[in-house]
Amino acid sequence: MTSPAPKVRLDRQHCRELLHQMIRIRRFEEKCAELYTQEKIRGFLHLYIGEEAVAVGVMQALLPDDAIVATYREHGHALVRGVSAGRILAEMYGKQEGCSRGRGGSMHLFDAATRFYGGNAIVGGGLPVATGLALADAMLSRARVTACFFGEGAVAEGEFHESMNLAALWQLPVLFVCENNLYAMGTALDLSESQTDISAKAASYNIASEAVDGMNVVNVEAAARKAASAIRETGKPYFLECRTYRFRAHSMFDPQLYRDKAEVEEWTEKGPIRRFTQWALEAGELHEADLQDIEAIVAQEVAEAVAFAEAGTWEPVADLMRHVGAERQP
Amino acid sequence: MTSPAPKVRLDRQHCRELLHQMIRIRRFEEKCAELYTQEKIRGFLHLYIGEEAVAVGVMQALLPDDAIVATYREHGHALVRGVSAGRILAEMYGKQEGCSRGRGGSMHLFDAATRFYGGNAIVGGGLPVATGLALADAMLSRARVTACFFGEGAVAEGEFHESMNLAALWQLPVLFVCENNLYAMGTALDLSESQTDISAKAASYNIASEAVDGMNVVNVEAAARKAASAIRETGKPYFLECRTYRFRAHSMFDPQLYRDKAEVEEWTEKGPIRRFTQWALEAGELHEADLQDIEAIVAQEVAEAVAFAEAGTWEPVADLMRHVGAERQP
Amino acid sequence: MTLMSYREAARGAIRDAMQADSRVFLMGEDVGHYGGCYAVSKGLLEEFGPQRIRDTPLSESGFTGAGIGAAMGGMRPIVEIMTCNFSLLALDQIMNNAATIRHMSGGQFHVPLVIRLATGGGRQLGAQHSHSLEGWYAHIPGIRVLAPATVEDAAGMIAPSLADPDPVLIFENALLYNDTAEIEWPVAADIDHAAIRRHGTDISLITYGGSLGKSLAAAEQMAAEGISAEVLDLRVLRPLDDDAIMATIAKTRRCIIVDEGWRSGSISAEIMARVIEQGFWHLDAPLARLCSAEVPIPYAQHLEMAALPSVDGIIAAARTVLGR
Amino acid sequence: MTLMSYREAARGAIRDAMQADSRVFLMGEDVGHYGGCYAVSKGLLEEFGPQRIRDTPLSESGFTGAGIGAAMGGMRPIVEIMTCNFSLLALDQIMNNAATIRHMSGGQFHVPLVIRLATGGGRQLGAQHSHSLEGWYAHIPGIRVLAPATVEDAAGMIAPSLADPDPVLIFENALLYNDTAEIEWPVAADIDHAAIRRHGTDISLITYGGSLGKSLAAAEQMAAEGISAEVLDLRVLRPLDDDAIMATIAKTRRCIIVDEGWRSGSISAEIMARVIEQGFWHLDAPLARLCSAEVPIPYAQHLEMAALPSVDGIIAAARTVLGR
Ligand SMILES: Cc1ncc(C[n+]2csc(CCOP(=O)(O)OP(=O)(O)O)c2C)c(N)n1
Ligand SMILES: Cc1ncc(C[n+]2csc(CCOP(=O)(O)OP(=O)(O)O)c2C)c(N)n1
Ligand SMILES: [Mg+2]
Ligand SMILES: [Mg+2]
Repeated sequence: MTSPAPKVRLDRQHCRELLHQMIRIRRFEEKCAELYTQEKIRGFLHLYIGEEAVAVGVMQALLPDDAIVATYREHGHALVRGVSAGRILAEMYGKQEGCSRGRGGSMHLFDAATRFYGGNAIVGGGLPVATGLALADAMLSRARVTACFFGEGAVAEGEFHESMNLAALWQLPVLFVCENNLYAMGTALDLSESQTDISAKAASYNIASEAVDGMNVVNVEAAARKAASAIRETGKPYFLECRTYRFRAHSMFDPQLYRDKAEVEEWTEKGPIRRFTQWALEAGELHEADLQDIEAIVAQEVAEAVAFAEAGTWEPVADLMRHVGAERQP
Repeated sequence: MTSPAPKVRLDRQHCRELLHQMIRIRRFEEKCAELYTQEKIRGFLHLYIGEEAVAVGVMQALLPDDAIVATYREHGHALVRGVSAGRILAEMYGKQEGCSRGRGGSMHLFDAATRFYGGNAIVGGGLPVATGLALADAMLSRARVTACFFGEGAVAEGEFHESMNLAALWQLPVLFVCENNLYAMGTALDLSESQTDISAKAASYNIASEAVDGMNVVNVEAAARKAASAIRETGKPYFLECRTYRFRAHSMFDPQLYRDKAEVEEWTEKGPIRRFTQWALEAGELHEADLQDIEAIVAQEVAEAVAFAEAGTWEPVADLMRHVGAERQP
Repeated sequence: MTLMSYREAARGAIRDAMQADSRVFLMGEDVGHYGGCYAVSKGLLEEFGPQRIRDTPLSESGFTGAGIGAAMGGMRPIVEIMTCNFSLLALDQIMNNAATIRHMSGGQFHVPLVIRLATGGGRQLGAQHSHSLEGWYAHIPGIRVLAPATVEDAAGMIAPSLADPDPVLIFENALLYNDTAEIEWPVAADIDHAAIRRHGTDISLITYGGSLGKSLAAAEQMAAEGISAEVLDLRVLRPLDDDAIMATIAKTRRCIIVDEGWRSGSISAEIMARVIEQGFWHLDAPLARLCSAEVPIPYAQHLEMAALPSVDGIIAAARTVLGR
Repeated sequence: MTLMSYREAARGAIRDAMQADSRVFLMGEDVGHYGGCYAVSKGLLEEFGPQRIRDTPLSESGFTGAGIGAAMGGMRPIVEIMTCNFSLLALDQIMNNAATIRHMSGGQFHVPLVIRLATGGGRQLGAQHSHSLEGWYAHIPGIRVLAPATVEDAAGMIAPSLADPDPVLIFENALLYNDTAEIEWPVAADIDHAAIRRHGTDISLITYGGSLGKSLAAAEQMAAEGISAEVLDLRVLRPLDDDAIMATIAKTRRCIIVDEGWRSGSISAEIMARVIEQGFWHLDAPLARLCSAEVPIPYAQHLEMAALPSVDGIIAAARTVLGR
């Protein structure tokens, strides 16, 4: 396996790929929101809309053998990583064709084939696990990266602190990706951190760190490539703060009392899809036809995902007690 | 109540007081060690010998209304704060005349009269509590300081991180005193922290911080006075790292496999009592007679403490269930 | 009488307490600007300001410990841990400090702290967000554990909890927040006793929190079949109201415990043990319990429903106990 | 046969496992340079080096979670949490990750992690250092809970725990570390079944861990009075070996459960509940249990002794049950 190059090669094909991936997430999640109101999807649903550039950019730097640990806001990560839209949606339907057999739901997407270790709904809870996955790699001398995504809200948790220290102390190959969207539910960053420069906090553990415009997919990709190749080379952790924004409510229950419409609009202007599209068109890397193409492909993918989820089946109730422990040979 | 001056006034009386307090701790604990081998004291016994300058120095900056939160290595703090040696020793005997009625033991000295909030044996467990005591002061507009003592080992705990952030974010009047004695049980600082400059870590929370020679009682006092008056003035937290060393084993069970005798001897040379005595004698602030005087007074105090503890009584077994909850009026 | 929801009842009681005593304040994640994860504290920030309706960072151990310290420092904090699922992060502070400081200090210090936590499953939130831990917490000496199951108790338990000199944990089942009832304001509730919510003679359904509604519904359906079920709402999980438990059993001589906790080591086991210890082992029928299946709660609706106690399950269990 | 201590037995089994499988490693506070808080791992750092005998910072949640990740990443970690008192800090990782990931992932991932923790009171360590939480942990689906009470089990349970594809918690009562016995090496023990440690006919003492010795001593003393007590060592607290429990009760028809956990919500309540559920409610005498008093464990020796189950207490309880 050859490592991804440490630099971005922004040719036409790659531009199209980046845009395609971002639009996949966007359209997929718009459909999810719709399905939620139809009660096809239940529980908590956290949309990633507005933050697509982060997952798309970072994933470019990862290889199949790398691992991913994400949060409850992980549809985008799973999609870009290669978990099929159909299996993700079937999961949200609670069907056994879902990527977690319907046991996990939106917040707990898992996929062994792509080393996608969830979907963790305890804020901060994924960080120690990611650290441990990297510890296994270090002990087995495998030059792999474990990418760990989390929100800026997680930074206040003790588990953040303990994980950062362990990863730095033991020099473990973790790519910590902080998706700083300025809010943890309704709590603004300056109400949760005495030091609001998150990447500066990372540096205090002696971890190489960088803050990047998380609304710019190329910037994210460039930073992630640099980070991942540093990790592969040194075995040490790296911290990437991606400054981004969620356009939608925290979950489907959130009346968004804590922020102005104007603020949301301002950020929407800077939207990662809008901005990249504009740039790519202007630069002549992409044409209107590409956009139409992408939208058509994505629309079909989403439609197929819905069909797949609809056609999915319910695991028999008799199986309730499965997957609590290993099935024992009689 | 007038605040202690922000500067040390090193006159003869004060020099004698500092030395007296350090020797009190030293002789008291030497007696404790002896009583432990006699099985008068049981459980875990953590001696502070070698670190006396920290408690003695810091306490000079505190007023009666201030609060203290300490660890399982807190005999010295309790003594200097004004809990009587007799009540402390009776506590270690398990007698009801003890400062926690025999319920707490060496690791859980408490004293309401001097606002001594324990004696916490969970590493890091006292930090959130101290933060909360300070929160009460802030909300009730009381210009008090809560001094929170903990070892450098606690710095790795999530509770450290959460408390530092809360105290800084909410601007709470906590004096965090890190007793950096280089080891957490047998784990050397560089095996526990990726960033071994502890006071630099504190700064990453935007807390004013300072490292001080913890073997020099005057330096500690000076730093503590500065810190405490800054806290009283601004209401904000302050972090003091006191670099010190424990001369004895971690507890009475520790074979000290993790460090050389030579290292211990080197530090013993720099002992806080030895050094301060030498200086005070040379500077003419104290004379040999003072030393003899102090030793005699302390010897008597320790002897009286032993007598008090020996004469103490056992709480009736019938009272076992007391102090689980408030006693209800019938 | 006022018609209000469980949510409004809790809010009203918190507001009253804050108006009555300036030492009372509420702190927790998103209690302020967001309006409360379950909207319990909606509007209180505007009314009381950010000092007393205090949004916290995501630091469960830190702010719970800060609540303990503030309580010892003279305040009367209400700490909201958004859900009991996250309270595991604060358990060291709860068990090793809140529950022990009075004892370790020989009675010199005490911790008048109220912790409110949402609890329970049934909303398709998956394994990490569907714990029912109230019965489990009831194992810990030094704390009081409450499970308000009615609109009245959602309000009425707040003031006595704040008056308690020791830590009180109030587990609010999240499915109840939308329940409504006509209640008299202000509400006076005690935090010592269980309450009979339906009188009956053939069998006792002993339950609490989120399972009370199911038990009442089951009792209603059974009535149609001529079975008279008594429903006892425990209300207080620690200390348990043994007298009330024994009284209903003495009356009906048959009993099912309905409990949303996992079966093994559940509070229903404790109740069964006490019934035996207190001499009721010559009942007319064995004690039975209906708990959650011993599985991390699955997301899929049909599986989740199968994992939790249900009205049908209660009726079936009752029939078995009654030999019908 | 080799004479060895419980401590040496645990060490020997860890050493064997590390020699047999390069994926096995030990991590925890002071397992290396200090030689292990209870000297279990003494000498192993020299033998296996700091990669595999890994001293951790004081970060219980962090390194327990790292153990979970490492296990999923292909290693076979043994995480030592110095004592169960500190495990509260790691409970989120244990309950929300270790115990649930297999389920949440629909069986795709599993966590072959072993956690060892010292447990128990009786050493005058006070309220924060004397918890007995093994019975309490046994409430959690998705984990296995072991309580080795003998030198043989201290050794023998390690290998099968490492072979278990799911998380196993091994609670070692700290008072047992100095116990010695002649044992056959290597030891083969299972982690599924309870074991009768003494055969008897009049009454069953059901117990585990630190209370086994007390129960055996009580049985010995009762034998002098002509009472024949059977002693069942549960060994495995989750899942409980119901067959063994029911078998001994079927035989003696009288039973006391001896359990160092706090009484309310203890595993002894669970055992009583199961006995009733499984049809033994027409015993010749009521089931009884002897647990710790519901108090944070006090420091003073006489109070601590009074709080914990004692040999005399067991005998007195047995006499009551036997009506003598
Ligand atoms: C330990 C814990 N506490 C509280 C919650 C409830 N909660 C879920 S998401 C969230 C906000 C997290 O914010 P952030 O980490 O910034 O991620 P974002 O949602 O913005 O992506 C909160 C408080 C939780 N899931 N886990
Ligand atoms: C949470 C927790 N983990 C582990 C322990 C066991 N333990 C007691 S003291 C100690 C070392 C603490 O070192 P440090 O904080 O540097 O304080 P020092 O003993 O050096 O004063 C450890 C590991 C504990 N008491 N609490
Ligand atoms: Mg956020
Ligand atoms: Mg230290």
